[in-house]
Amino acid sequence: MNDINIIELKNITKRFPGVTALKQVNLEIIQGEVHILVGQNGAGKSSLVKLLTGIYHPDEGEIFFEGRPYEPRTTFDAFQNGIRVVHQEFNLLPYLSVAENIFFEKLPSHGGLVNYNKLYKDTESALAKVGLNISPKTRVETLGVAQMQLVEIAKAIHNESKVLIMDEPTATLTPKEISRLFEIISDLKSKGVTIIYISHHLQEIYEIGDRVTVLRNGEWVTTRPLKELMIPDLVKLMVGKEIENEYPFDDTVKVGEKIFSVENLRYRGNKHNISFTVRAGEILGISGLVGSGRTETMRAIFGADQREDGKIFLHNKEITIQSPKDAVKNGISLLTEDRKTQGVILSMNIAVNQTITALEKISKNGLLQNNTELRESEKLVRDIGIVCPSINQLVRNLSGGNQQKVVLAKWLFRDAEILIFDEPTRGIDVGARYEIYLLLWKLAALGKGIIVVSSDLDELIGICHRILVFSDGKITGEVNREEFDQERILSFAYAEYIHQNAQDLNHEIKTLN
Amino acid sequence: MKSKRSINFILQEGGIGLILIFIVIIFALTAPRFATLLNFTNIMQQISINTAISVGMTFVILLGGIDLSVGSVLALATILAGKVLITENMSIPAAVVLSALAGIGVGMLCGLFNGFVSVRWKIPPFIVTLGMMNIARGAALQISNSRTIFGFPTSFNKFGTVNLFNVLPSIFLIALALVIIGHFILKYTVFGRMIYAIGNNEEAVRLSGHNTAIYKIAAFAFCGFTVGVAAIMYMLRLNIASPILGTGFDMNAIAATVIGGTSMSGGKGSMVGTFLGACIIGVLNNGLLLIGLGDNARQIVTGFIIIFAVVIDTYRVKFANRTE
Amino acid sequence: MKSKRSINFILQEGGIGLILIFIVIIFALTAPRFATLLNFTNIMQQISINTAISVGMTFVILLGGIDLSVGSVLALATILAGKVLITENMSIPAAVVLSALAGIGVGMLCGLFNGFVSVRWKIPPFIVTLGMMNIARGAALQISNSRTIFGFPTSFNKFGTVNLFNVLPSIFLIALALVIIGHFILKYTVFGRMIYAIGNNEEAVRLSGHNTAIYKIAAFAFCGFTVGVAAIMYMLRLNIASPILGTGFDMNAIAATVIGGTSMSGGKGSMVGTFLGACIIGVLNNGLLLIGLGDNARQIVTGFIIIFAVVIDTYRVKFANRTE
Amino acid sequence: AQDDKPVVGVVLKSLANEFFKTLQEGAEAWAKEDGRYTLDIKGMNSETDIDTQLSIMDTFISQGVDMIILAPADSSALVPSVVKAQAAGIPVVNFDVRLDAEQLKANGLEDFLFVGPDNEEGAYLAGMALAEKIGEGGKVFIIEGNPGADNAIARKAGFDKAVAEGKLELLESSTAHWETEEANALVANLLTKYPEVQGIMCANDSMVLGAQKAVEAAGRDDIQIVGFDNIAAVQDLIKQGKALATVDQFGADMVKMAIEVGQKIIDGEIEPLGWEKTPVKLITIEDLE
Ligand SMILES: Nc1ncnc2c1ncn2[C@@H]1O[C@H](COP(=O)(O)OP(=O)(O)OP(=O)(O)O)[C@@H](O)[C@H]1O
Ligand SMILES: Nc1ncnc2c1ncn2[C@@H]1O[C@H](COP(=O)(O)OP(=O)(O)OP(=O)(O)O)[C@@H](O)[C@H]1O
Ligand SMILES: [Mg+2]
Ligand SMILES: [Mg+2]
Repeated sequence: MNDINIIELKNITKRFPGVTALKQVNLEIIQGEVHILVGQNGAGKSSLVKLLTGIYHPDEGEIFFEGRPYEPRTTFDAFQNGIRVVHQEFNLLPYLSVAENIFFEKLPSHGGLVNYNKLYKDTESALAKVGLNISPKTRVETLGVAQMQLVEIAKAIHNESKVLIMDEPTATLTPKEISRLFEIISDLKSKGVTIIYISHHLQEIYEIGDRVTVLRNGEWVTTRPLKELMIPDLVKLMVGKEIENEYPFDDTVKVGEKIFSVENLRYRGNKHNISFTVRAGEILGISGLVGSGRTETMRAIFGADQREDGKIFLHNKEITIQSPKDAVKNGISLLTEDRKTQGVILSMNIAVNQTITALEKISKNGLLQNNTELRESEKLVRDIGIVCPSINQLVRNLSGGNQQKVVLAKWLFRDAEILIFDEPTRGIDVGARYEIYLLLWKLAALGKGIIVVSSDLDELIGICHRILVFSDGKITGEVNREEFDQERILSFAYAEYIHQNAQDLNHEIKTLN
Repeated sequence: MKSKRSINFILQEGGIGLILIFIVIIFALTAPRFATLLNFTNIMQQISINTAISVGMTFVILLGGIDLSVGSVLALATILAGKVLITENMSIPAAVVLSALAGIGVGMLCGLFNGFVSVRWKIPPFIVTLGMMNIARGAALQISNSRTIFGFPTSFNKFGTVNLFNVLPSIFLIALALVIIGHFILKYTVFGRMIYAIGNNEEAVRLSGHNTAIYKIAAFAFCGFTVGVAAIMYMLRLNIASPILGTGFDMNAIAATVIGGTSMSGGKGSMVGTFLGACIIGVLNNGLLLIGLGDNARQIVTGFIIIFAVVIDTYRVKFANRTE
Repeated sequence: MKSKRSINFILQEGGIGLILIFIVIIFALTAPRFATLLNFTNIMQQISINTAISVGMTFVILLGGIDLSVGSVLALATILAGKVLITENMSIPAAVVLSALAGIGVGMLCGLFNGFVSVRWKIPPFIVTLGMMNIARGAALQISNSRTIFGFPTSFNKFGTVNLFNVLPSIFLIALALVIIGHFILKYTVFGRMIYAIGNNEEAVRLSGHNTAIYKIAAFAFCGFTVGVAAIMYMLRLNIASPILGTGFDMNAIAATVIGGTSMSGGKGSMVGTFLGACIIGVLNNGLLLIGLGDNARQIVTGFIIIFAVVIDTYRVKFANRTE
Repeated sequence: AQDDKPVVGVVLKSLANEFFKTLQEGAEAWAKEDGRYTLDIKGMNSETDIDTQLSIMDTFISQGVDMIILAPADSSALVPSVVKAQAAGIPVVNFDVRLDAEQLKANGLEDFLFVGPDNEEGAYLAGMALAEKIGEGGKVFIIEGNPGADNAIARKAGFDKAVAEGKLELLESSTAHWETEEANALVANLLTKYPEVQGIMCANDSMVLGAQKAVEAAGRDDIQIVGFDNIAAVQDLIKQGKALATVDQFGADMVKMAIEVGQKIIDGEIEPLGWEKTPVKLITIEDLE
């Protein structure tokens, strides 16, 4: 390898009110490598990306791009230099079509007129590349989170670029999409594109990474060839201490009687009925591919969307749930998958976000008790380990992972009996994830019923008593802890799609291995 | 499959059109002389100016903005155009052309001001255009010395009463041309798509390297342009220029746009919808008058129908979604 | 540290207040008789009604809504309250109490209607309140037969001219009470918290297990309540009830709210800001007249100052952020 | 039976305006008693709503009414409509606000008949009443109507004439757009600016209500106010001595006269030319006792 540095950061410092996001960071990115960036939530990874793309500007230090000083003032400057990015948070246009979203940086046009034929044709190929099988005319607001993520990726890769930065692109993807993404990455790499890749999924980075940089508290810790560092080493460097077991499984927790069950539930647009039960103290995992209907099912249970059919029982008594309010009143909570639009209130502070699920706890006769709120909120911040200058910080100014922790906190604040978590660890670092698993166990030990929907199969296998597998809107499998097995679960996940299309299956299986 | 699709299209895109047709049928059955060619000509004449303004308003609202100054700016534009038009010692064609340029020019300038100030200092368009509403009105009164201007060339005045095929009023054709231009821009040009994109998520558009300021200013200027054209239409129709006209034009244009399905928070809507919205308002005004309702009853009923039309529309959208 | 913090507070929260003070100083130096106690009493009297309406408007706008019906509803409320007040064979205290209840009650009912319809059928508040604007106006004209109602009990009329300590007009005190109540609700109650939260991200609030509909309807009803109170204030101040009053009240109230820093898209703003916004509008009207500007010049200058005040405000916010 | 009676289309300005409401009711009462005509009275929601007036004209023309009597919202803009109606064989009688002479001339209707009051004369009467009361050198305000509105312009001219003739000192002339609340604020502010003021001339009675309250709130009982329209609320003020005078234009009689003149035109008795003046009368406390 002739090591030319395509990007160099020299003594970069970036401060925000109350936080120094990056402190005197030095970093060199070698031309053509896949450079992995890891670090705890709030370590400064996204800030670094934003410095490179002209969204933030460094308070101190210099950046060099291809040997020349590089001071992007806007994202456009970055584009013009050939730097593209998939941000951690989506930046899509909900009411416009997928095609326009992918291409609106530069719509194919002639004399100011949009060339729709070309637009849709180009979009089809861009979508095919990321394996998203939808019409280019689909409006983005109708897509699921994972699909949106794929649209974002398609948007970033359809253009030629020298450097492609991906900030947690796989947080919501299932193995199918992830393996497709990795193919794309190696393809780009073979064309000489430099890639900066941020992820909290430490297993996956070994499939693609060349070198890794660890950030901690805004400081550079190390940059090494990935081969030299195994996961435990990485974790230690990131967290500052060792975590022996990534997935704590507590077999002292007794699984009790059935407390919650869903019978013949059918969400709008689905042909199948869904039934399952949850027992006290049980952590039930829900697995499946993107679009398999997990989120829809949970939303239907929670009353977030209307149900077509079905009954819900708590303690063997039927309960009526027409709205989230009914659900919450009956002791059911749902941590939604899309935190930005459904989870947090970005322009309000941490305290408000955390306490909104149980305002009665911080108010008397409709009057807010500020001291109580302060106390409760600070306690939650401590318990969950939210990195922030104070509880008055706006959620908008938190790092992605810390925003996710705020969402968790708000549901912990409400003592529900049945807690449904849809992608609870999305964007959360290993250290904090461990803390969250411990929290789940604490809840289980209290006899609550817990449902975890996750696209991270290792996570489900690591912490669940039982896993249900969804496939195309149907439960195709149920596996108990003793029988947990990756292949088996995946085959359930594909079950319904196999019937549908044998050809597709071949493709899927190929990409899977 | 295909027929289901086209039903869906009618339900989704043409929903407000169905409501319009429904209203027209009701009036045709109940209001004497409603369903006559002459009356339709009347209605077209009456909705022309609001339609023209609504075309520009749609651009601004699609961006998530609003323009409260359209009525005052229209008045100011008629005053300037009117002054030019009655200038002595000028050939009539020259006067007409210069007058149109003056009217449209001042409209665009006001629009540019609105756009520039709101973009440059990131001020809510509501405030800027509220300010402009006062500025333009004051200027119109000052320049005209509070007097109506009239005495335009006869040929000019005549043109305003011409009906193509004896049915389509000339100014309606101008309004229709604006609708078509507006529709075309929104649907088929990069500028149009940018309007939607900015209305959806300005930050995202900015981050992908576009200069959103230019597009926003252009949208306000376009709105000013349509107001300028509407000013000339007004002069053609009423043969006067007046500093006090145009109160309520802003609400009417916003109403047409919103009834037509454009979201006040931007990013969603269509020019066809806006046109249908303007038609609904015009047909209501006309039909309720013909039915013979008293003034107060007319006003009350208008209020209910405005609400009702949009309520119906939400049911339609729900139904349309279900049949997908 | 502490002093820097308080400077920051003044800059961020009190920014529009600084602009108000600045305007007041300018007028005090340039306008004869501006800086007299008598004149301040005048100004307070003049801003009272707008302030009262703006309190409710702030709630609605914080939710991302708008209420265009306030002017008409105010007229309707005065008519009903006025009719009750001049009922014969009733003791004056009873008539006054019933009249106030009638006025406030009809205001709240109209607000409830606005809220309910817009929430139940997910209709833009712009449309619903535009409808209500027509409905209430038509009803007011019908009920009053287009006549001004007068001849209220003398004691009632007197109360409207009472000034506490010879300085604070009674209706200003009522307005101030509404501001304080509004401020208190927004800052210290669950209801207020919900208003902000819904204005920022309604879906997230709904998914946190709240019935957002109730809060939204309540906010509109509260707005109707303040309009009802404003109707009584109007009757106290002018001793008449009239079906044609209140045009332009909507724009004035929205302007006060937005100048005061409340975001039209909801979620951001404060009652104190709204009050200061109303003060700025009132001081401008008064000061520009005292300076001796003519009608047209006054209108033009008002337009510029409205824009200018908000422009300055953006610079202030920038500066405040920088000093942090 | 009613069907063979001639239909008279009456186009009014805003029926929200008390003056027109009174006029409408008076006209209806007269028509019922008289029995010769069927009246079809239509108004608009706002005084400046030229559009609605135009469509009312269109409606009447297409209905083929026998006669139209018109109180135009704009003196120029309605002229083409009048031409259209005449061309359709419907005689039009212009009342209340006079159509613009030049515009009429341009449309071949020189010296077109007008039935109505002399707004300028009325305002002059009110202004002179004020001048007599406060005497030469008295200091006054004029509170104008909507700038650009025809009757506002005429009334202002009448007030100005009275100011000149009565040798008054005009401190300020400003508009309150016909509105009570605005007049109230305006007068309150003007009182601050010119505490020496002695009289206020308001272009309509709604503004008198606001002006009077401002005077009262300022604790002044030495200021005389005159208005225009003779609405009940102002009569009440005059009776209490809180306003000096107003002007009545006898709206109902105006309609009656317009219809009768129209009938004469139809019968070929007169040419539709000239100004058929309707009375304006100063109303003071003596008239109300
Ligand atoms: N606009 C901002 N205003 C204030 N603080 C900010 C802002 N942006 C980032 N921060 C802070 O800077 C720190 C670094 O944030 P950053 O988003 O870079 O973290 P990250 O490493 O990407 O974390 P995650 O893994 O959670 O995404 C955090 O403490 C965050 O709260
Ligand atoms: N790759 C794809 N191609 C075509 N359609 C898809 C694809 N992914 C998802 N969909 C469709 O989009 C709908 C919603 O997608 P979304 O990602 O929200 O699915 P979900 O069932 O909620 O997800 P998950 O199981 O990932 O939580 C699904 O009903 C599915 O039919
Ligand atoms: Mg991040
Ligand atoms: Mg999902």
